[in-house]
Amino acid sequence: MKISVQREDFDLSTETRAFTDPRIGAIATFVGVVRDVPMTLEHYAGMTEREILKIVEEAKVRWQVMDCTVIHRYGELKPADQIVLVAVASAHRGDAFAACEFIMDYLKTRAPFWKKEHRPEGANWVEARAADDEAAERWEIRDRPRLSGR
Amino acid sequence: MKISVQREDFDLSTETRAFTDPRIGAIATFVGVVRDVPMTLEHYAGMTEREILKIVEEAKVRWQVMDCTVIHRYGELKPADQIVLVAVASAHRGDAFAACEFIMDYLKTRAPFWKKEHRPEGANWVEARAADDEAAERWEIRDRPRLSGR
Amino acid sequence: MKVKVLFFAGLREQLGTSAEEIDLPAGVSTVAGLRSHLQARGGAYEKAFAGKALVRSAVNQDMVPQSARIKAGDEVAFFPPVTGG
Amino acid sequence: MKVKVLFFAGLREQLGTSAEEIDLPAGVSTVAGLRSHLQARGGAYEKAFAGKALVRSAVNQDMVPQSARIKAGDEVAFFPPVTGG
Repeated sequence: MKISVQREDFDLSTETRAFTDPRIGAIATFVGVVRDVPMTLEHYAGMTEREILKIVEEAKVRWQVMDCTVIHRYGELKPADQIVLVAVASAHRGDAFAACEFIMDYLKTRAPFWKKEHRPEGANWVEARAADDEAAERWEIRDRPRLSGR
Repeated sequence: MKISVQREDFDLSTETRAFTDPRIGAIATFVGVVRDVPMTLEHYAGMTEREILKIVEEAKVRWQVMDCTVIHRYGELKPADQIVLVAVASAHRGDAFAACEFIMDYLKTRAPFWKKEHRPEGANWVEARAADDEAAERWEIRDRPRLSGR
Repeated sequence: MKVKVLFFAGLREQLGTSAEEIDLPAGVSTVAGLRSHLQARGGAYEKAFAGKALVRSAVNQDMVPQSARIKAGDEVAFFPPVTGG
Repeated sequence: MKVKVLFFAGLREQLGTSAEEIDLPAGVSTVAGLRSHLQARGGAYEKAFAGKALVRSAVNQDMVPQSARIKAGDEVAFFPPVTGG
């Protein structure tokens, strides 16, 4: 398992090639990419790694995860730059896909990163999206009885 | 969009780096890997490409897919070899994940490939798994009214 | 009428052939009919086509049900349930 | 008691500071208490902590609710809702 918060770019193949457990049959990955606006990514050094570790540990409780790599960049990023990588290796594809999507959803809502967009008309901190909270919350719903009142 | 049925191995990063649409914000990928048993993958040349194309076109109707690559190998494969790659690029992660998983599920049940495992005690054709049919069928259910009797 | 018939994977091995040109007797106009025609050859063919569930078919590279019609020049394929991915 | 207080992103910019050591008056023992203490400074602090929903907090690098207790030596962080990934 590898968790890294770094300025440097990463290479997807290099990361997945590091998964060497012979029981691995499925590797699901996600890469987030900067769209049209240059940005600065600030983070809370120390807490970021802790929070990502907690999310990964939670995924390992729920699904069969044989190996996992999460890389999140910070600093100055320009359009088409890679921002984040989540790669999950498992015996079966269902576990790999679910754990990968779960980790991404929680990264979005729990890992202490903040994006500042640099547009021609000025710089602005990106506002949190309600859709991201909902994406994370659906994982709770699956495990809890619907009648619990939440 | 790229669909390839080939003997040769592939490189994940090389494939995702070919996604250059500036609107892309999310890339979900899946790589299937040979576990512990060497195998031979037979396929129905011609039909394979057609069938994969149909599956990809179906995914593009359902989700926002900005680019997509599917590579499926055939021939002799040994443990830890890559078998299949599905990579989907979209503006948002929800679309990228869903389309990628959808394509994989249908590849498993519709693309004309057959695995023959070479074990010490002899060679055997792998039998189709009911779980794979179920994985593909759940995509139907989502789009159809529950009361339709199917 | 003549059709091209293909066999794949376990079915190909059981029959010992991957492709043949078949001149069908009048009255055979569906995949199911072609199947019965092949089965009537007996031996490996009889065995291979006995279990209905285990043979899938395609006409001109499109997956079809047994009831699908076939016409002269068609490429008809028989194979076990697929196991790729 | 002394605590280390950190500010991030928009909050850091609004306050013009990223970290300070604060000696808390007796009676301040929760994150909410620390918030009120900061808010009482007026000016940028008053403004920054006015909207309850827009400030999140962590104690010793664990996300916590406003009711969380703090003790001497703690690292308390305030920041807007996160937007990484």
